[in-house]
Amino acid sequence: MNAIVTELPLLKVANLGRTFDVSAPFLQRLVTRVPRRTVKAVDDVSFTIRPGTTFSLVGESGCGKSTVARLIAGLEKPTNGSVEICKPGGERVRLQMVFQDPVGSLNPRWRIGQSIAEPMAQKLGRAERRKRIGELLVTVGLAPSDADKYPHEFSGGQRQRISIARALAAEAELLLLDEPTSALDVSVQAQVLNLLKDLQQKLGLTYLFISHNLSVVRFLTDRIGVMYLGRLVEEGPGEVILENPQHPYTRLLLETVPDLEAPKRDRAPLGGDIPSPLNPPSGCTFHPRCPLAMDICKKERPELKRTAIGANVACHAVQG
Amino acid sequence: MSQLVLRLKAFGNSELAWRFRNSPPVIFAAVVLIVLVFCAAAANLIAPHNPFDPATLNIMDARLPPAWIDGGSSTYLLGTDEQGRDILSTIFYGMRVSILVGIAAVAFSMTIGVALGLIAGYLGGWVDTVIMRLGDIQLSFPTIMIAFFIDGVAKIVMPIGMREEMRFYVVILAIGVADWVQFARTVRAATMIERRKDYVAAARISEVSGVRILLAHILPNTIGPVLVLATLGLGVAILTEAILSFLGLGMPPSQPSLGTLIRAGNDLLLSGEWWISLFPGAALVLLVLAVNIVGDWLRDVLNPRLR
Amino acid sequence: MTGLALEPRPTALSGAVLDVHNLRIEFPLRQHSLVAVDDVSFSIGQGEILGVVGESGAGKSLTGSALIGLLQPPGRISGGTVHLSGQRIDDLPQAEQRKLRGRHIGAIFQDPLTSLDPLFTVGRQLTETIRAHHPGNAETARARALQLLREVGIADPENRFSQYPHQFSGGMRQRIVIALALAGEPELIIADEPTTALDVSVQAQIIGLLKRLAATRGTAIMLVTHDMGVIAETADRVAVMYAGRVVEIGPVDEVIHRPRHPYTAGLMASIPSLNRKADRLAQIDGSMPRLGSWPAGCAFNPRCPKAGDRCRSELPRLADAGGTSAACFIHQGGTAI
Amino acid sequence: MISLLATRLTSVILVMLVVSALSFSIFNFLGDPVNNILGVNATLAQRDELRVALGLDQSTFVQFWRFVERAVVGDFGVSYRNRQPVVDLILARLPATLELVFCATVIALAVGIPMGVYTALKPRGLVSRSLQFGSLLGISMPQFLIGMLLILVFSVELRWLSAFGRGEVVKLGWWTTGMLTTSGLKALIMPTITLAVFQVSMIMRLVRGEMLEVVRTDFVKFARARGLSDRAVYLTHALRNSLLPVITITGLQIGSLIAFAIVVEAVFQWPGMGMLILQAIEFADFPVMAAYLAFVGFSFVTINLIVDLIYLAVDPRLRAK
Amino acid sequence: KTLRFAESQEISSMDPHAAREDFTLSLIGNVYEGLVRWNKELKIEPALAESWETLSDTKWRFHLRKGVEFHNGNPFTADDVIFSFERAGSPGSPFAGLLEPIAEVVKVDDHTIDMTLKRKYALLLNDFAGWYILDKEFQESIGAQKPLDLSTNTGGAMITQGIGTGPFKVASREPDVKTVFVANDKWWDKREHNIDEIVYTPIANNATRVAALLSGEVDFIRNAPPQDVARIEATSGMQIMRAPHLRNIFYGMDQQSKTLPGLDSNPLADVRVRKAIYQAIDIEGIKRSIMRDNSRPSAIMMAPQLPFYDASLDVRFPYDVEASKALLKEAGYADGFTLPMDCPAGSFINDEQICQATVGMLAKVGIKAQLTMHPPVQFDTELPAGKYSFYMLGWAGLPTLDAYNIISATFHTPTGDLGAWNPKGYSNARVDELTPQIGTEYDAEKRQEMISEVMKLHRDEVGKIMLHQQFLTWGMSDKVHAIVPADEYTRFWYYTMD
Ligand SMILES: Nc1ncnc2c1ncn2[C@@H]1O[C@H](COP(=O)(O)OP(=O)(O)OP(=O)(O)O)[C@@H](O)[C@H]1O
Ligand SMILES: Nc1ncnc2c1ncn2[C@@H]1O[C@H](COP(=O)(O)OP(=O)(O)OP(=O)(O)O)[C@@H](O)[C@H]1O
Ligand SMILES: [Mg+2]
Ligand SMILES: [Mg+2]
Repeated sequence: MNAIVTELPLLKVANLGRTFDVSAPFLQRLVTRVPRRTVKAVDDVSFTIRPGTTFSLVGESGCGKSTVARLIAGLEKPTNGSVEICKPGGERVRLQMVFQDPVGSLNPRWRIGQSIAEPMAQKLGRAERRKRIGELLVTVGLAPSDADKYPHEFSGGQRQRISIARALAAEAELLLLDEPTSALDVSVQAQVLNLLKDLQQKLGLTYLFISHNLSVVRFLTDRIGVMYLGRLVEEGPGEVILENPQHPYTRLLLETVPDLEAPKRDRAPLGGDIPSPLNPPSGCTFHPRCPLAMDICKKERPELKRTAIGANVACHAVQG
Repeated sequence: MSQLVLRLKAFGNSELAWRFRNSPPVIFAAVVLIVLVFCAAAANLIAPHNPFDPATLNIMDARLPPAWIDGGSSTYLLGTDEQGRDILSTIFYGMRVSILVGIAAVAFSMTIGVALGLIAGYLGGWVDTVIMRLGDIQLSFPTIMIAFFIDGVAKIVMPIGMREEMRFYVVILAIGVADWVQFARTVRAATMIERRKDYVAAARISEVSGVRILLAHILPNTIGPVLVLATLGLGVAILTEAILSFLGLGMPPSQPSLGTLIRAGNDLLLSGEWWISLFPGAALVLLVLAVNIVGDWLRDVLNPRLR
Repeated sequence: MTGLALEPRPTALSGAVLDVHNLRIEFPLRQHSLVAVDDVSFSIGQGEILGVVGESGAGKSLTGSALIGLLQPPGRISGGTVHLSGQRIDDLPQAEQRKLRGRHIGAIFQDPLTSLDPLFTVGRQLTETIRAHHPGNAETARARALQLLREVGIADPENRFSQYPHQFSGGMRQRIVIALALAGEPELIIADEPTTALDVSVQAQIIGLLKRLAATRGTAIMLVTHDMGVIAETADRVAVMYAGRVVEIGPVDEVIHRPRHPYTAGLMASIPSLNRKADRLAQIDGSMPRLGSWPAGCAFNPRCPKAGDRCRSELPRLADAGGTSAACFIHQGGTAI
Repeated sequence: MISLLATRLTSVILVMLVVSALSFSIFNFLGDPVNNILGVNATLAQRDELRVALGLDQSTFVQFWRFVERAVVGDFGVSYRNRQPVVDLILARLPATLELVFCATVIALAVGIPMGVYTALKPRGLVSRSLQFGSLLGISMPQFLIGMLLILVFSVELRWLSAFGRGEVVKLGWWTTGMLTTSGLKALIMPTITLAVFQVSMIMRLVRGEMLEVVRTDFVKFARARGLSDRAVYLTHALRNSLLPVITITGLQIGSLIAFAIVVEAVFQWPGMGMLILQAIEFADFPVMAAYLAFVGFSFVTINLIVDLIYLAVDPRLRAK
Repeated sequence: KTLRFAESQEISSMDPHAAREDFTLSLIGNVYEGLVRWNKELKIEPALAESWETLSDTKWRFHLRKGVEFHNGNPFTADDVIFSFERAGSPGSPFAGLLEPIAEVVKVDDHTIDMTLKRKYALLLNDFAGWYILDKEFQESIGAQKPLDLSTNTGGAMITQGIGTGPFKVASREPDVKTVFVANDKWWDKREHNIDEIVYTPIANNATRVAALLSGEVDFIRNAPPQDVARIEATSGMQIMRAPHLRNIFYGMDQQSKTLPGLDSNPLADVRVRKAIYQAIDIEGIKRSIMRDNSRPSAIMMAPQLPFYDASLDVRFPYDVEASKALLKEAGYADGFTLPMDCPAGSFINDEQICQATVGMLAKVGIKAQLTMHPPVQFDTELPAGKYSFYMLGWAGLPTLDAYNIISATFHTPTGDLGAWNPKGYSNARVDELTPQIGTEYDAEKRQEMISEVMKLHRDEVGKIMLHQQFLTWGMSDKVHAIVPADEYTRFWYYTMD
């Protein structure tokens, strides 16, 4: 525990919130007198990442994982809270992002060399640049000659490697990995995951890793944050959360994961569907699906509280 | 150089080239199109006469029938019109005007439409609303109305002597202005899809400027359907010019387009001097048909949704 | 039902609902034609769930489409036989094949969002399917439709009957798709990645539903998926496909825990585990070759750690490998190296 | 529903205002109607007097404002050329154009849709290929040429059909119809064909393109997997989904047919809206032009509204609130 | 017998005082009558006035015809004439200018009126032929006491109806579609025609109109385009009736400005240049190729059909390219110059083609004409405003049918209403001096002298570059027996049909 206190975080997200306006156009609202409608995609999320470690965000589709990443990357402006990325000296940290979709993350009309070169420092000369591209391609397990090819000439896994090379080209220290392997075949997924792990060890990179696949998360992560409907419901060291989940949602999530090792086990399917983020339930947003729901859950929003085993949990039913 | 050869080779082996080789009607249309465009482009070299040089016309040679008909002269293969202009040469020159007007009008509407579409799609919000409403209003003016407007304004704004020379640009403007909306809509839709793609996000994270993102990233990825639209639009533009000519708004008689020729010939349909309208008419239909066949084929082949 | 007779037989295996023998699917191209699926054989018994796994592009979906006669032209079956309940179906004329669809073979596709016609109510789509297979009036069809909706676990079917697809959530839509596949009471259902588009929590519901179907109705199910976890939970037997061929087929426990084929082995090892934190994942280098550029010999040889000369020249056929059948020379007399 | 109507109403007013403002700003460029009204022998004093009386001496803005003021109470002035209230004039011409456009659209849909479906389902057949070539020819021929050729063949040579006009018309209130008399129907044939050639080609190509895409969608594949008959799959599911864009384009086309009809109406001396605006432009008949343009703007928005309503009826996804 | 008639224009109103435009006046001249009318030979003859006499130079007495009935049965009386005078002369009426010389009209008895003129005026009767008399009682009953006022949305009662005394009655009218006239059985004059019904249809498109004639849907079209004349004549059952038209086509020129646009001088101010242009034009070529022989090259702006025509003056300067070049050289324009040229598109027969041909001919002597075609409405606006330097125009002298109309509108130096169609154009003090005298001189011999002098001056100084006199080519079924008067009026009461 001490280590956390002494070592300054590289990334600090405090009370981050983002609402999207999804209401009808102004004119139509005026005539029909419908109020504005907003979606709280991310609500009051706080966490920190220490340099050289991996923090994972997990949760169902639409719970706001990508939005958190986009907020950190500066692709969206937060409505609340702040994102601080700085090194001890206050120097800015370079960050890059690797995306889920291997098809969409590279411009199909650009040679991949061009794509990789884009975030590089401008002052680099032509030859120097080429050399660097070659090195990067080798780093991610491709050949320097691949720089002249177009994205469609590569498989999904190779494209993800190219994305990673592009991220490295910017000399990024913080990589935001938004489901980088979920579009890949398992055999290729292993390649990418291994690469990520190697790079972290070699270059001391810091990762924010987003996934809905808990097995993948376990392989890579140091800490895990579990999100539900825009909020962080549980956060803590990876081992603790996976071995000893406290929040009922985390437990359900773990239970429903199909597992090779324990097949034919009786999975208790999660009751009900994911509620619409347009009008989330009151109080604890998980209460309609929660087996432990109490009266207070409908009224009061639970705060994230520290538990004895080292995780932070937002649940009325869990003792602090 | 060898790069180019390689590229050409690559193109020769590509799906596109293969499908082209296997569609005889398209090959035929493309050949016709190339021949027509060549005749038009090289009109001043290959046309036997220069119908635009009034000093060479002799009114005594007017209304001669085609060479193979009694009374025809071998100097004028397809006969002459009422001014004594050689029909064949006039067709070449007229085709040049038609093609130029068509290409320029399409280029004009394409430029405007693509620019507005990119801006509307990328920025969204009220900019998008304004541009698209503008498009709606534009659509409620039929092309012909717009032509009347622009023509009318131009006639007043231009100094008297300039009007006829500026006519070319006026016609282009009239046709071009009417057509930008479909380009804008197409590009806007494509832009809205592209701008959400991750490669754009990646570029933004790398702090690439908005203008560069639009021009270097998004534009090349939206241009495919635009080019197809442009090919098909070319046919429409050439026809529109012909229709404007029919209503007296097209190219002036001193720089006749195919449309102008047909309009002039239209009055002679009943009089027995069929060659004056028939040959330019056939040239027009052939030209537009060839453009459309090629454009159509391109659309089918390039449509990713159909593959 | 372990081991499969792999020698050509004149008649179909009695008792099997589906029997596929040496299936071959081709795409005639410019000069030559591409063989996308070759020499695929398997059978599914009543109430059995056969899992089909493999890398993207391995030919899983094509096999499924071929079985219900919905190969997208110019793709066509160019070899092998398919028997359904003992009757040969691959050479039937179009019209006959159409009669099989829905009535004898049902299908579920990957994306529940796009499998339903957005312009018609689910009730309309259900009744039209029911009436295509069973003569009867609108009333009985409606009653049957409501029953089907109940069966797949849609609450309040009377109201839901007249709603449109977009008014349902993804999981419910997939259940409606299953109800539609069941409408003709087929003996065989081909489920092509039925849960890939769904969240884990909803995935569990659909898997439960499929399992129940096989158990209670005796429907044979061919379950195509990427996800080994799903296979492990659902399937009785599993076929592993690689580059258009079945490389290993056998009972699910055997294949998962004691894979014979190096590809299967690599595949299993590269799946990260939820329960153990590994330092490194075993990985198969390279990627599956693209259609049309398959290497000579065993298609897996460039990636295979154990590949020998023979693997590069000769094509291994599926053969018994003790517990499962595998297409690998290592298990056919150890002549690989 | 109400909200849709309300939004549309505001855009109707906006569009009409913008359109008429634009039209007023260019009137001065067209020519001086006074010459036409008074003839060549009129004195200068007379001309000036008339100009003042018509308000033509005022600034564009004042003229526009006076137009709006009067238009609000339904007074669009008197045509300089026909010397008839503009509203009466438009009402008198409207039926001719609408009947023509109606017939052409019905034919375009009735012929174009089946042709489109056929060419999409059997893309490689000889019939399909000829139909596609024909459709290309249809959109490559200038309308006035088609019209003149028809007249040449069917009026001059064969003497079967009338070269001009609407034939006998029957009055039903303010509406006049040529569809109840033989000569009226005969008169409709050639203009309708001329107008429909392009429309048929366009609808056919549109339907074909959409069908080709729709038959590749998952739900069509699934519909086939469900064992539905080809008829149900293609004519119920695929076609209905293909028709959504066809509705939009047909709507837009009906709007611009009013414009395209200018050429057809001019060739066949069809007393409709196209002739009206053409004559108005030739005469510098400003009141007619202003009202006509406002009307065109109005009909475009109305047609868009109808298209939206049809969309609502056809596509349940849009009905969701 | 029914005569089906088509022409490109439409009757602008059934109100004979609402539009002063020849086509409308020509057609409704079959419904309404004036005090006098033109006969077959274009001579004035009595109509509603039986006879007249001049009480003094400025006082005229008209004896009105007795027993004439309007179509509604009302008797025609002096009150109707006075009513029509006040109506047509009211401010805002297009006819106010025509009746301007008249100071007052006084009723002597029911069938006699006296007119007092403001000044001596020689062409009163000519003008009266185009001033039609309306029934006072009827006009009051429909509230049409005034010609339609366009600035207010009132009146309009005469759009589809009208009551006159003429040989035909309005039976029905749908503007721009069809107008039907039926014969008036109670017409006062002896009925020469045998037409029971006239169906008029406007067909704007030339080709369609000819097609309608060829297909037998109409019996009669005015103005068959020259190119279709041969085809119509060759069609069995069809004929072309040809006659010279009063209209002469010419090029007018800016002779006043110091410079022309794009030049630092005004070559057109030099008579040698004007003559050079004149001689560069191959008028016979135009006649043959473009007019297809349906024209007569003319040298003076007066048709032979007009009174006081002087054939001895009608001699053109010859077409002579060399002479033209020599003249240009002499004037200092050996290398030619560029000349803005403006033509109406569709106002005159083959106007566009003639202008184009002219461009070619001028090019041969080094003059680069820059031709602009204009829609007539724009042309008629810009021309009088003096915006053009070299333009095509045609003038017939209608409806007065007298040289005075031609001279005052197109020869006189532009001053007020005089010379309105001669902007910046020809100017000669002698012509300006003679013009008013021609308007007031009652003595025929003196008029002849003055007119001839003006015509000669204008011809010799090349005030305009004369082209030709247009021909009327009326196409019709050979069942129709029409007369083709040079003023292009359709006087159906002379027509018969088989
Ligand atoms: N630009 C936007 N406009 C409106 N709503 C948005 C926008 N971006 C995200 N949302 C909404 O915010 C919520 C969270 O979205 P987000 O993409 O962050 O989810 P996610 O956890 O990444 O899901 P997935 O696993 O499917 O990627 C969703 O309900 C989404 O609809
Ligand atoms: N219409 C077609 N034309 C050409 N090749 C095709 C066509 N359809 C499929 N293929 C090829 O056939 C091969 C097998 O495709 P299939 O869809 O069966 O793969 P899959 O195993 O289902 O993969 P996934 O897991 O991605 O669904 C692929 O390489 C694919 O590219
Ligand atoms: Mg996401
Ligand atoms: Mg698949």
